[in-house]
Amino acid sequence: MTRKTDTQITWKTFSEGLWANNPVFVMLLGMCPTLAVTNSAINALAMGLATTFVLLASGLLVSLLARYIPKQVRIATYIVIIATFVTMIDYIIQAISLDLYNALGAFIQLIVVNCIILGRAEAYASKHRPAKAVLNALGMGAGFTLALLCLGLVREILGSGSVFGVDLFGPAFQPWVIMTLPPGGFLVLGAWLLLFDWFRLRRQQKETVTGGQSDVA
Amino acid sequence: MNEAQQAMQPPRASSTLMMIVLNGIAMLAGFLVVMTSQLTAPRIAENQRIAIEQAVSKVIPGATRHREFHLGKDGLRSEPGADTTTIYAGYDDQDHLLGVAARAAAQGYADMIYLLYGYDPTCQCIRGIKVLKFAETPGLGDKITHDAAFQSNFDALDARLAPDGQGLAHAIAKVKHGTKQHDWEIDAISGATISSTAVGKALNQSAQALLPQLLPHLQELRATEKRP
Amino acid sequence: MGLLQQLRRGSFRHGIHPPANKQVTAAQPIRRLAFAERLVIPLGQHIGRPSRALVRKGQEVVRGQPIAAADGFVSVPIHAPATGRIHDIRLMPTARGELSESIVLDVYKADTQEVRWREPVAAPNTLTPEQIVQAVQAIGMVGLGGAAFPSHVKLSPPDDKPVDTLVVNGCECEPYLSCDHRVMLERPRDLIRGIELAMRAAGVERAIIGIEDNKLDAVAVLQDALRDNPCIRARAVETKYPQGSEKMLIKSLTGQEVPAGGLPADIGIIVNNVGTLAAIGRLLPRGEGLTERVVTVTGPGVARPGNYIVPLGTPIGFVLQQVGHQGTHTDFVLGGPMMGPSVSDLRTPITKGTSGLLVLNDSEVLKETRRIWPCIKCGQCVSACPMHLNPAQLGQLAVKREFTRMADEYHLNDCFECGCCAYTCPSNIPLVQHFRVAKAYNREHAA
Amino acid sequence: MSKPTIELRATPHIHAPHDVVKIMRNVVFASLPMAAWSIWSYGLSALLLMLAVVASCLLTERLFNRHNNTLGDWSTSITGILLFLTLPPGFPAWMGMLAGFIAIGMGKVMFGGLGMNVFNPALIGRAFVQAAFPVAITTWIPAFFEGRFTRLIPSTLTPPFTIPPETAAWSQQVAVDAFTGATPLAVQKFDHVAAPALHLLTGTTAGSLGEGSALIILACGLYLALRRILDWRIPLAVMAGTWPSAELFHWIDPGVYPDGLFMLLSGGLMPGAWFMATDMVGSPVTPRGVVIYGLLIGIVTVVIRLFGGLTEGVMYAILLGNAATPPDR
Amino acid sequence: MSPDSLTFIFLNTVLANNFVLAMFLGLCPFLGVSGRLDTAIPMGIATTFVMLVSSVCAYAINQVLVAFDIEFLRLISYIAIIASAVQLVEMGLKKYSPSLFRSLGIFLPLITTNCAILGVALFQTFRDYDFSQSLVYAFGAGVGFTLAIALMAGLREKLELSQLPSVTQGAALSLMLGGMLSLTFMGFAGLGGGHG
Ligand SMILES: Cc1cc2nc3c(=O)[nH]c(=O)nc-3n(C[C@H](O)[C@H](O)[C@H](O)COP(=O)(O)O)c2cc1C
Ligand SMILES: Cc1cc2nc3c(=O)[nH]c(=O)nc-3n(C[C@H](O)[C@H](O)[C@H](O)COP(=O)(O)O)c2cc1C
Ligand SMILES: Cc1cc2nc3c(=O)[nH]c(=O)nc-3n(C[C@H](O)[C@H](O)[C@H](O)COP(=O)(O)O)c2cc1C
Ligand SMILES: Cc1cc2nc3c(=O)[nH]c(=O)nc-3n(C[C@H](O)[C@H](O)[C@H](O)CO)c2cc1C
Ligand code: SF4
Ligand code: SF4
Ligand code: SF4
Ligand code: SF4
Ligand code: FES
Repeated sequence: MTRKTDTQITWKTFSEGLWANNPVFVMLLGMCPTLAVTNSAINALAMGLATTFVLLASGLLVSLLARYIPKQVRIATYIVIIATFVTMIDYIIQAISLDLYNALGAFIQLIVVNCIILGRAEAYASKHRPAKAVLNALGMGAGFTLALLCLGLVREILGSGSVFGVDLFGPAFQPWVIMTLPPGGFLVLGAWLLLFDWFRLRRQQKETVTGGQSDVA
Repeated sequence: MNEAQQAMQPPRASSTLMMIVLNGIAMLAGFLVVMTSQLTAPRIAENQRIAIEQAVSKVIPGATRHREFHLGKDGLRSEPGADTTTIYAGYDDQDHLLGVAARAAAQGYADMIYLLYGYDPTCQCIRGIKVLKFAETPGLGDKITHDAAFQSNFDALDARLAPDGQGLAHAIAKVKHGTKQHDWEIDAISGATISSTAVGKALNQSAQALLPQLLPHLQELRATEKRP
Repeated sequence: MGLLQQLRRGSFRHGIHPPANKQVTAAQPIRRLAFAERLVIPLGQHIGRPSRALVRKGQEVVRGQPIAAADGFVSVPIHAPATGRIHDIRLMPTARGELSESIVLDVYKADTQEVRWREPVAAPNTLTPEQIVQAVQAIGMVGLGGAAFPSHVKLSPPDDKPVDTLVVNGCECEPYLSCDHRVMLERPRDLIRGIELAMRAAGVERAIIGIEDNKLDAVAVLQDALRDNPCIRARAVETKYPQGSEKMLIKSLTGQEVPAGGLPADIGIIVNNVGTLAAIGRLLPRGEGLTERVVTVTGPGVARPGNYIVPLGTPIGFVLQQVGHQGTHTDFVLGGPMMGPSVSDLRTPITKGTSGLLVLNDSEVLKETRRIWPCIKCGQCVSACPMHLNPAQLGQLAVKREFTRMADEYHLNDCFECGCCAYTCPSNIPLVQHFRVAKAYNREHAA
Repeated sequence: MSKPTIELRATPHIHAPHDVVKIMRNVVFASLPMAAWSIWSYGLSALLLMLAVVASCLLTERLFNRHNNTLGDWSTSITGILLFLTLPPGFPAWMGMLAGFIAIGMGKVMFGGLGMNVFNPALIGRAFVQAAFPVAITTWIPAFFEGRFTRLIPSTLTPPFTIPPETAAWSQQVAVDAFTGATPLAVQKFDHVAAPALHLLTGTTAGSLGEGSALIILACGLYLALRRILDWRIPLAVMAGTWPSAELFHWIDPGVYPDGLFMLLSGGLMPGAWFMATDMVGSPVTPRGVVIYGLLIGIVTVVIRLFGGLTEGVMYAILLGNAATPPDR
Repeated sequence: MSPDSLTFIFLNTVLANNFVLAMFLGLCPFLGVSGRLDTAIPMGIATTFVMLVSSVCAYAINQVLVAFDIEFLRLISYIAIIASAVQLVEMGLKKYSPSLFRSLGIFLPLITTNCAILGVALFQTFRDYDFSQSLVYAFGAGVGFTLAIALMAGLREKLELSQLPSVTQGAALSLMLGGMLSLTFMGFAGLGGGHG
């Protein structure tokens, strides 16, 4: 395991996870919590923050300890570390609000298996200095939270007519119940991805000025 | 993922350093977890208590405090046992027993519906329900939590025991919307018949089983009245 | 295609019912067409090795004289279709699409054009099977049904595959064509003689003539002629394309199935077209070579449609001139509309395998210029395919150029390009074309 | 003789007379009697809803498919009409238009348009609004209400994005005697009273716009089957899956479970079997596959109707059938 | 049907509360390994198998945790035990049934850490299922997962031959398909529930 020598901390260290390698929109990781708990913005935010906390704490610890952890038990150790922080945040959320805890359900505990966290610990934190690891984890967490919010906001606005529980349109509004149901999760994320793909294609088409090739065969 | 596989294999290089590190991490993990659980335990217990108190005061109108009991075949206990049911006795400021709250559950439209209901021994009726946990459809099934007309079913839902004391005189049952005639019937929410049925079913099942067991011990609950 | 019907008449499953369009030509007797000034005789008219030219540029030949010799067993000689002078031996366009080595013959206008060259033969009923096979090759016989496979090869089955049945293919299932029909009506004696010769050659006891039930008059004529011949039977089968395909016909007549990728000989059957056998019956006893054939010239674009005896090598341009044709958008088809190739060059000659010349003009051609839609998975092609393939899936795979998957998983090679699928496809997908491309690609990449 | 253009063509040189456009046009024609019956039963509101849904489908197709003209193939109109027929009368027009948008946009164009979709577009549209607006889609209006040709059902013209007004009281007020707003399936499921077959055949019961008269549906379906436009095996297999399984449960407990005939004639089974399960794009191509597909739809329908939370299961059964249609063979 | 009965638990987990389509568990393999039917189905079977193994392990370990009143170690011990159990199973398979290992083995390490597996363990604990209920629950979850992933793979294989618009060629399509499947499975909501 070669420790990266460049210690330069750049904006990219942080922003990578925010956009270019957004864990949800680009890497399609951690799909389960992404879809399961985003039926309201507050749940999305809570889940995002909880995950960020675990990312951050485990990233820091892994980065600190990486050089002492034998190769053979690396992953097992990471899992134990992650599980520890997840258990902590699980209790913390219970202490903050039972309602929130009930809304997020088992998905807090399922952060343990969220591929983002193990992936980051393994691919980044173990190879970088603590400061960098923390910053990168922060970026990833922010990117994850941002993506969850994107979903949570759409689903809450359409599904309940509110944002963070604040009623937007008054009592006449007809909520789109589907948005709070499972299919809504799939469809909203699918729609976001479609939108991004569409923008990307448009940009590409503008860049390479080819004959107006039609999308639909 | 391949490394996961590798990592699980018995360590080849068994160095003392490795043992130290592993033990260290395990200890650190244990420490962190125990610490958190210790630190948060009081808050969590308080949260739970508040939640229960709120629920109890909703289903037993007027109750300001409650005590938890565990009802088993051999009577009331203060510690839960293998076959006990948890009940909450609700008291007013003067420590008069106002009613007893218990949990009930039945399969609803999407998943189980969990309820707390309050039984008033004076009128021998159910005085209120609170839905604790459910996954019914917003706009339809979730009306059981807030639909005023539906909730009014439980202002005084007849739960008298049959003369032999072995069950309810009249089974609690939901009827089609707008056809309620008796005090022991629940007027279903139109468009959410299934959720309404589930509520009825849960209450009936729980009351049929619990009340015959509970009533002989009412005195004991009252006996605690004078105690602070 | 009720089950009852199938039991009564014998048939196969799937297939299609295109309009037959045979009435006009089937009702008229066979006529003779004049000789063109110049005939083009490709050396490769049959399946197998092309013949070897025996003549030189400038040489005079008489009608019936061999002008090319068989090159090996799976090959046949070619006889001069007319008396005249060899103009040249060069590459000429043919129905197969590519240019191929052909003998170009200038016809003597003034000649009576009688057959002037015959091989002396013994009385047919004294010939041994080997001698018949030899004679069949010597007269240059190939399958006239379309495939142009040398007939003597079929008649000499290998020892390890004994045959017991001769199936005579009188279905003529392609729309528009009626040459076999007329041959059966007008030359039943020749046909029966040919069948008997073929049976002796191949050593089979039994022959069945299968005729689609839209030609019951032919069935009647043959049954009448066969009254005292218990070994040969004429039977009607359902009118349905591609009843004439040998596998389908065998299924309809005998109920047997030719194994996938196998030949009829694998189940003891040989199949010959009625035209082929009638020609054998007529030519072999006289020792005459195959110099002409009956061709159905028809289609909406033809002024005087009918069945014509056409000297081999006659350019289609000449035929069309004789019968008259009209139309501003024309599709010239050699053979029937389901399987015959389009030709664009009017110099293309009629060859041994040409059973028809079909002229489709504006009304038909423009109708075919239809929009191609995506496959709507209607399954029409699946219920049409006589080989029980899944053309829809094959077609979609072809678009994605998954050619090897087509062959490996979807039996592409069982497809014999009958065109039923493309005929029925409501989306007008050129399925057969896709399959040809795929097969060609696979052949190329097989090595 | 002027020199003709010689066309070189691939075999076969002739083609069957049908094509996609003709097939689709015929389906449109065959579905019009059902639409007409629904308009006869529910009046102006039905007409308006139909126009809104079809227009929304066509506009969506146009919006996403600007490059090649795909409106001419009628298939979009079929989607629109069939979608309309699955909606309840009095369904707000804006919700209908949303359903049309989803049906074409998500159910069809997203997959590449005609022939490429894997699910039945109309049913995707329906399933979406069913999950989005469960109240509106289970609000029934009695058929043949008074003055249906002069006034609209109050919920039809609900302003976009708002909750439609309650129609229960209004329904009672205008209902002709003997016509109630509860669907036969709901009445059966919750009260165990099966509507007589005659009422179901002639369509004097409440329900979705297209499930009125089983007789008309049957006639339209038969017309298409006889013209070989739809695969007759599919509706037969669907019914062959429905009837025996329903009879089985009826035999087990006649008091709770209805008989097979009721199952066949009630709800959306008839239009589903004849018009929606038969959409070839989502159904298998081989005869054997088609039979399995049909049986699956029939059985799943019965299971959902008898044991599920919903009164009707045809739509979900067909979508499941679409999903289970294997990729080949 | 009683909500505690084994039949109900099974049907409910397979259809109405399908692990993937209604509970959002196991989405990574659902989206990632559903390209072809002939990998999706072994993946499903392997997952079912691992679910059963982890259900048994979780049930056992939970008894211990409750007995010693150390529930705060639940998550850590579950994940460790499941991972090692799967590892053991994998090694056992390799040794005693190499053919089975070849068809399922490659999936096992992938499965170890996914939410569906841990989900089975956690949910059966939350729901206080007894041993047989837990087993049926795990089996139902596995069958439901297999069903969902097989349907998805079938659809995606079919779409491979379509001419998809370029916008919908990526993961978006998989999600949309998942949404539509999920919509379809909504038809099973309330299955066996208290109607009538
Ligand atoms: C998306 C959707 C969600 C539903 N959710 C519920 C529900 O939460 N509770 C319920 O009882 N019925 C629910 N239903 C079932 C129907 O509303 C059902 O027809 C109704 O319960 C029948 O009752 P009724 O006879 O009172 O109209 C739902 C239906 C749909 C389509
Ligand atoms: C699709 C298809 C249709 C055919 N139809 C006929 C037919 O109607 N009549 C016929 O004699 N041969 C037909 N054939 C050719 C036969 O399969 C077989 O090759 C021929 O009868 C052999 O006789 P021959 O060698 O004497 O020509 C058809 C072949 C195919 C592939
Ligand atoms: C539980 C599980 C987790 C996975 N996680 C990842 C992942 O983190 N990153 C990834 O690229 N693929 C992931 N995959 C997808 C497969 O590994 C996929 O087959 C592989 O990425 C294909 O890569 P290749 O086409 O480059 O061989 C996962 C699959 C499963 C079943
Ligand atoms: C017999 C038949 C039934 C059809 N049923 C439907 C249907 O239920 N829903 C639909 O959207 N389109 C239907 N269509 C139209 C068409 O197939 C549909 O728009 C395609 O699915 C779009 O690719 C049908 C077409 C035919 C020929
Ligand atoms: S394409 Fe037709 S004529 Fe040619 S070999 Fe095949 S079956 Fe015979
Ligand atoms: S030309 Fe070929 S396909 Fe046509 S009738 Fe003759 S043998 Fe049959
Ligand atoms: S052309 Fe090939 S695939 Fe098409 S119907 Fe004929 S045999 Fe079948
Ligand atoms: S007939 Fe054409 S449209 Fe129909 S399934 Fe076959 S290829 Fe597809
Ligand atoms: S987040 Fe659920 S399987 Fe990956």
